Amino acid sequence: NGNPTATNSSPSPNGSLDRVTYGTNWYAQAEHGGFYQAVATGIYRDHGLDVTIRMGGPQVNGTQLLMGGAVDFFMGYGSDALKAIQENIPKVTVAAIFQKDPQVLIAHPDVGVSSLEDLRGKPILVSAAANTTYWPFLQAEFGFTDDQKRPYNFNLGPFLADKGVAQQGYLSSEPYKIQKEAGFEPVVILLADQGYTPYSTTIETRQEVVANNPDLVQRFVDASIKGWYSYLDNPEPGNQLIKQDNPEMTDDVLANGLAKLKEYGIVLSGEAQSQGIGAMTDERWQSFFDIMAQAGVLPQNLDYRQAYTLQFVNKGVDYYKS
Amino acid sequence: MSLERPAITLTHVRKAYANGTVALQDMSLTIQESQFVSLVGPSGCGKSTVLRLMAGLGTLSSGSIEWGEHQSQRQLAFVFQDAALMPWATVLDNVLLPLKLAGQPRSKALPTVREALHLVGLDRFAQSYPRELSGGMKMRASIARALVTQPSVLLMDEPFGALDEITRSKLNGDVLELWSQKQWTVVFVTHNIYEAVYLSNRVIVMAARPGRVVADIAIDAPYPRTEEFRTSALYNEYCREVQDRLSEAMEVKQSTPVYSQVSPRPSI
Amino acid sequence: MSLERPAITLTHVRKAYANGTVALQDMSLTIQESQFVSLVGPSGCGKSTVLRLMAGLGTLSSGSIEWGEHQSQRQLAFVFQDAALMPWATVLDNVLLPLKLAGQPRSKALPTVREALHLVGLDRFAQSYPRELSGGMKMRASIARALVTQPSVLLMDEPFGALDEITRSKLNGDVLELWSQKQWTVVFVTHNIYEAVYLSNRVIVMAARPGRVVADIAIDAPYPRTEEFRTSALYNEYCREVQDRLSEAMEVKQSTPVYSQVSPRPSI
Amino acid sequence: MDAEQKTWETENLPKPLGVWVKRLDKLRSPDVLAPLAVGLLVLLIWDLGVRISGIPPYLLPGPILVLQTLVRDWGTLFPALLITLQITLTAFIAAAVSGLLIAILFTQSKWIERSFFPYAVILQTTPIVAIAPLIIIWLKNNTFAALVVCAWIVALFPIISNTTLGLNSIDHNLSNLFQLYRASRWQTLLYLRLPAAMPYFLGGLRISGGLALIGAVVAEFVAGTGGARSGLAYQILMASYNLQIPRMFAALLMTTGLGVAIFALLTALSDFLLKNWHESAVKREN
Amino acid sequence: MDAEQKTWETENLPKPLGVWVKRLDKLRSPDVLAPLAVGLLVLLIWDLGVRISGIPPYLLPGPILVLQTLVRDWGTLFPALLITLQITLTAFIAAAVSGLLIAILFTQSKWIERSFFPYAVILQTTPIVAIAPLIIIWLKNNTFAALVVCAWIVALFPIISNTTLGLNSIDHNLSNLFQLYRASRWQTLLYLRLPAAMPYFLGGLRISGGLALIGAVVAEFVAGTGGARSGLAYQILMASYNLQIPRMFAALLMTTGLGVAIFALLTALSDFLLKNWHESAVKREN
Ligand SMILES: Nc1ncnc2c1ncn2[C@@H]1O[C@H](COP(=O)(O)OP(=O)(O)OP(=O)(O)O)[C@@H](O)[C@H]1O
Ligand SMILES: Nc1ncnc2c1ncn2[C@@H]1O[C@H](COP(=O)(O)OP(=O)(O)OP(=O)(O)O)[C@@H](O)[C@H]1O
Ligand SMILES: [Mg+2]
Ligand SMILES: [Mg+2]
Repeated sequence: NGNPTATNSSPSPNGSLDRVTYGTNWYAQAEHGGFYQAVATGIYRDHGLDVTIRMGGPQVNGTQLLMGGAVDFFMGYGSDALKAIQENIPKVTVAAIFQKDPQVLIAHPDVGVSSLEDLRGKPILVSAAANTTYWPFLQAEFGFTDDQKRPYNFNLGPFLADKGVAQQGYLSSEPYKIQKEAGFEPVVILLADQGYTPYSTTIETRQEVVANNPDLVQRFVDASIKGWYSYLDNPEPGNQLIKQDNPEMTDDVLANGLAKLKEYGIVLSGEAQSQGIGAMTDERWQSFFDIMAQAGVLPQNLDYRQAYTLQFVNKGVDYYKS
Repeated sequence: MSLERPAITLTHVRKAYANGTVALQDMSLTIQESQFVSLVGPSGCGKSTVLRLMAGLGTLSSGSIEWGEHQSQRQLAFVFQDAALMPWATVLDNVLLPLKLAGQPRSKALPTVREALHLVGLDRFAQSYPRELSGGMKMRASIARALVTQPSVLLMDEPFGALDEITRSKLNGDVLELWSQKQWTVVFVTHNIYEAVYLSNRVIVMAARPGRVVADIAIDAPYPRTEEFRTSALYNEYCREVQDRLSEAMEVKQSTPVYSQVSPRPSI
Repeated sequence: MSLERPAITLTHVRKAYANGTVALQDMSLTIQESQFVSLVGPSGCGKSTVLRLMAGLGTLSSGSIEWGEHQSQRQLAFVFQDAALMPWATVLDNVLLPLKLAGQPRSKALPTVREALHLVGLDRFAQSYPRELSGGMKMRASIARALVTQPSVLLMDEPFGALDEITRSKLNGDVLELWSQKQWTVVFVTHNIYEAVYLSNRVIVMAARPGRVVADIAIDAPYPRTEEFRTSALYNEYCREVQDRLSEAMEVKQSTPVYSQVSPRPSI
Repeated sequence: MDAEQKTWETENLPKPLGVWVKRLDKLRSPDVLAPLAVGLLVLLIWDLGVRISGIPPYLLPGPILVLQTLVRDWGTLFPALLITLQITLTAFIAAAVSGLLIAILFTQSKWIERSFFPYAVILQTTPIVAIAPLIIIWLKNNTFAALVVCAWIVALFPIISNTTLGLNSIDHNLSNLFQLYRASRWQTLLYLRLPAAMPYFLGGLRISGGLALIGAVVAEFVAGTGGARSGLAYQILMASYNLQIPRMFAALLMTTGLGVAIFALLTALSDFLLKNWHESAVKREN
Repeated sequence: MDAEQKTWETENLPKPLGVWVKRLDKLRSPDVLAPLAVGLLVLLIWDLGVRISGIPPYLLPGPILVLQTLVRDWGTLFPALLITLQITLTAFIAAAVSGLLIAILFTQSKWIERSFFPYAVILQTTPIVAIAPLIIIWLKNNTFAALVVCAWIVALFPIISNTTLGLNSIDHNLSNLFQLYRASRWQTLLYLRLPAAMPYFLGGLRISGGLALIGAVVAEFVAGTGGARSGLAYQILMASYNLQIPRMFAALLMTTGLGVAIFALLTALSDFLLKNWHESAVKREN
């Protein structure tokens, strides 16, 4: 059924579209805005693509879905991409929408916490996945220990119930909910500002797709990036679709999400400002790899370059705006 | 023998089961202390029902059952029509049960249990499970269980039906001896008319559907009953009378002809 | 009557249960076609075991059981010692079972079933469930179930033990009539010596533990057996002989004294 | 036909009418009233507990708040309930049928049972979350089917286990009887084993009813749905993430309410099927 | 003492020796060999399937790779197994005891059963994920206790349900017997209801054994923290996050192996306890 990897099709002259599925990492939200925008405004269609967005969820294993062919492109994460190389999984990152990882730690105000150092030795609610991402970094760089960890199930109750604990969060999500539901502004520490520098909300695909159908990849990447520019400009069409997929999403949360993305330069900072959204550099990949290798998460001799290709991005802002 | 103190009194007892079967209709009956009463009657006439009701199992539809002052349902033993042994317990533990329930320590109860097992000839099967017993052996275990308590009232529902004549005869003698020693009140269901006459003070003949008393025959013969009684004309007379009453009771209700060749000759 | 064609032949049959009980030891026996054979013996001597083995239920420890050419286990009917009714089925469906298993359509089978139910006097209880029956009624349902098939061999394990004398007598007559009509081979376990003698060509007396044949008494009296036979000296003679053999068999194994007052007088 | 009647000894009852009056009456019977009374009591204690301890609603909302939320959000919660119900029922029926068939297969020979029962256990003890991706990939993108398969896996084992036990617990005398009358395997199954196993099978169903439901919820967690065709799990998760705890409890209330309803139905079914003979359902009179 | 012996009619067997020989022999019996044979067959098919279809190991690793990984990572997986085992056993024993007690309570009166059974269902049908935060808060920082509570909730219901059914299925005649001898409630329970319910209870245990395990795994998913004292669930999750699919399968293999072992033990226990009387375990000779 239109598996794009099977045929080396380019934008078909007879106008038929390539069917492509993009798997996200969570229920639809502002952080996915550009992709929805590209669907909503017909950008994908203009690039000869018929894109279905398949939402993720708390326990959905996206890499397996990608490698099993249930999705063609997947919303990946920097450290994940490196681990795939270690495990000989032939997937490759072709674009990085978020220059900064929106991962934050959140603490109660007025308990004297203002930096990561202050959290040392304090109980922190972290999700299981953190053990393979930022937690080893925090251990290596800030002396956090395992017995600080408490389980986090994306429910704010335990945090609100105990002033003594901190918790992980997503920049655009938890802080706002705390503010809204509990009525106070928590202390928010963006890990990306503390030396934790993975790309995130990337576009991943199978290596074979890159090899056999680079044109399709290029079209998807281009269209997605254009979608993001469009979303940052006027999120309304994308938001409509988001709310359709995730009826529980509300306008204020979407607005807050977008505001935070802009405020912290999550999408548009660093190279993205000149090379365009989605930009990646070898240096950035290398420095992140070094951090993870230092933290002991990855072996020093890993050929991390296989994890990504710069082939489809860094075209410059004008390329996307034209 | 009997001091004419009522042990169990049934007054206008009626029992209808939920499916509509009227098992007993307007049954009145007084059983005196220390009497040995046999109940005979066609299959399905309500003998078991009466016994169960006497024992306090099940509810009356109307009427009442009263126990004499000196009697109580507490000192009751019951031999059910089917052996009703616990499949998970050995014969020994099955027979021990009433004593255990009465709070006797095992060590104290064991000799009594062994004696009862010996009485019914199951000494060697104390450690067997019910499924390893023959039909008659199960029934004997059940009888042993009834005898281990020191009942003042003993209700037995066809206890010897599954036993061979010789074992049956032996147990008849044993029960009779125990009865005269211990002054039990016995209500005994049997299909064997000769057994009924031989053992009892009184034979009650029931008719079926609805179950009711159609004859109440006093057996006026002294105990201990000897071989002489068994061959006496009186004995024959009683047997014939019970037989006739029974035939009458059945002919009234059942349209199928009853074989008339029933021999009047007694036997145990 | 009998054409002396063997129907069932037991040769040196031995049966030891897993718990070590030797139920049968070196039992040899040939039952002829159209014979009416009664098995008597003390409780627990292995009568049920023999019957089950004949029917192909269970394995022999040694020896063999063979069926005659004209006979087969296919045309077998069995009345178990306990009624063995399916609790989830009505009396009608229980009795219907063998026909259903033989593949007869229900409509064709129903008249046969009703006839059998009538024979045992359960017409009115066709739609009752086993739990709503008295002990004797259950047994009668079980008998009806055995009779609905057209068996050539009928094995009955104390079928009438739970029945009153009159019903029993009636069923005795019915079975005898059916037997002479249909030339059944019947093996009949009973505790009633008089019944055994009255009904059979041949009475086999067994002794207990290990179960074995101790006497094989041919009852040479013509059928149909009349009231005359029942009051004859010959009948009495046979009964006494069976009784004596039985007493002997029991005295050998059992140390408890057997009551000697057993009356020699016959009865059904 | 006379033989089928017991009229002359049956106490006359106007049958059809009586039955219906009884059925309606049942709603006012202790069977329904008792748990309701306890339910009210529990709600009261819950309410008082929340009030007195002053526990904030984002940890444990009071029952009144939950009910208000339930009423308010009925419009979104109820369609979600229907979807969960659909998954649950499909999975449950599949589990009942396949569990029964597998149990029957198991009892055809000790060998089959010994060889394959461990694999049923493997199915039971494999965390859904670990094999969900495989199921999704295998079923391509048929999410409904994937959800049903997950819930089915969760619900299957109790039925197999209980039914096998039941099929192996047939009365020895009856099995002899069937052997005697040369019943075929199929006949023995149909007329002996299945009826005898019925109480166990129904017991298995009562356990699996709840498991199918919880399986449907868990499946939605691991297979990821959302949007218009999402079930209660999505509502629970979103409410939890959004810290709308009263709403989460309202959704939980619906889940458990559905669970209780399924259980009550299965219990009624069980009582109906066994009322004529099995000790657990028969009303004994002595 | 003579009466307890049946020596003269018992075929002589050197008892103590014979028993031990038999026990050892059991390992070579079909009970063990049959599932092993099937297991090997399944592994073979799995291996061939993976080879022929060319499915990559990060989707479905072949059995040899999984076993290699299991051996290689034994040092980290085995301690994790022990911790999961610890949680499972604690939760299982707690569930067995409390389930039995609750079932006993239920059968003390129809009223209690009617009133509270629905609440047992509620416990069964509440997704652990949703109430895990409450449990964690409630148990403060005792993670082990929180995990045990979660696993206990998952394992509880089948025991309650099956045992209640068993306690209600006692033979009518025996219950009459006990009534007659004026057995106290307690005696009836001890000597009649409990033994009679044993097959059902054991059936419940067999279902709950696996559920306690899966409950322990799920509990760790939602309430576990990882680190030194983490169990198999953590290993599964991490392997999955780290995309080490063969390792994930090795951990899954351990889980299911543990499940099968628990099941086999419970089956053996059941056979041992019922061998003397219940049709499901007795070896009938005719
Ligand atoms: N639980 C029950 N439900 C409905 N009817 C019943 C029940 N128990 C017995 N009956 C009916 O009540 C009548 C009397 O039964 P009962 O068992 O008292 O007879 P019985 O005299 O003991 O017969 P038997 O000599 O055959 O044992 C029978 O017609 C029987 O069908
Ligand atoms: N399943 C079994 N396991 C062990 N022993 C058994 C089993 N069945 C019967 N026995 C034993 O075998 C012997 C013969 O039993 P059987 O049932 O054949 O006796 P029976 O002659 O029919 O007695 P009854 O007249 O009491 O029915 C008895 O001692 C009994 O204990
Ligand atoms: Mg009776
Ligand atoms: Mg017998």
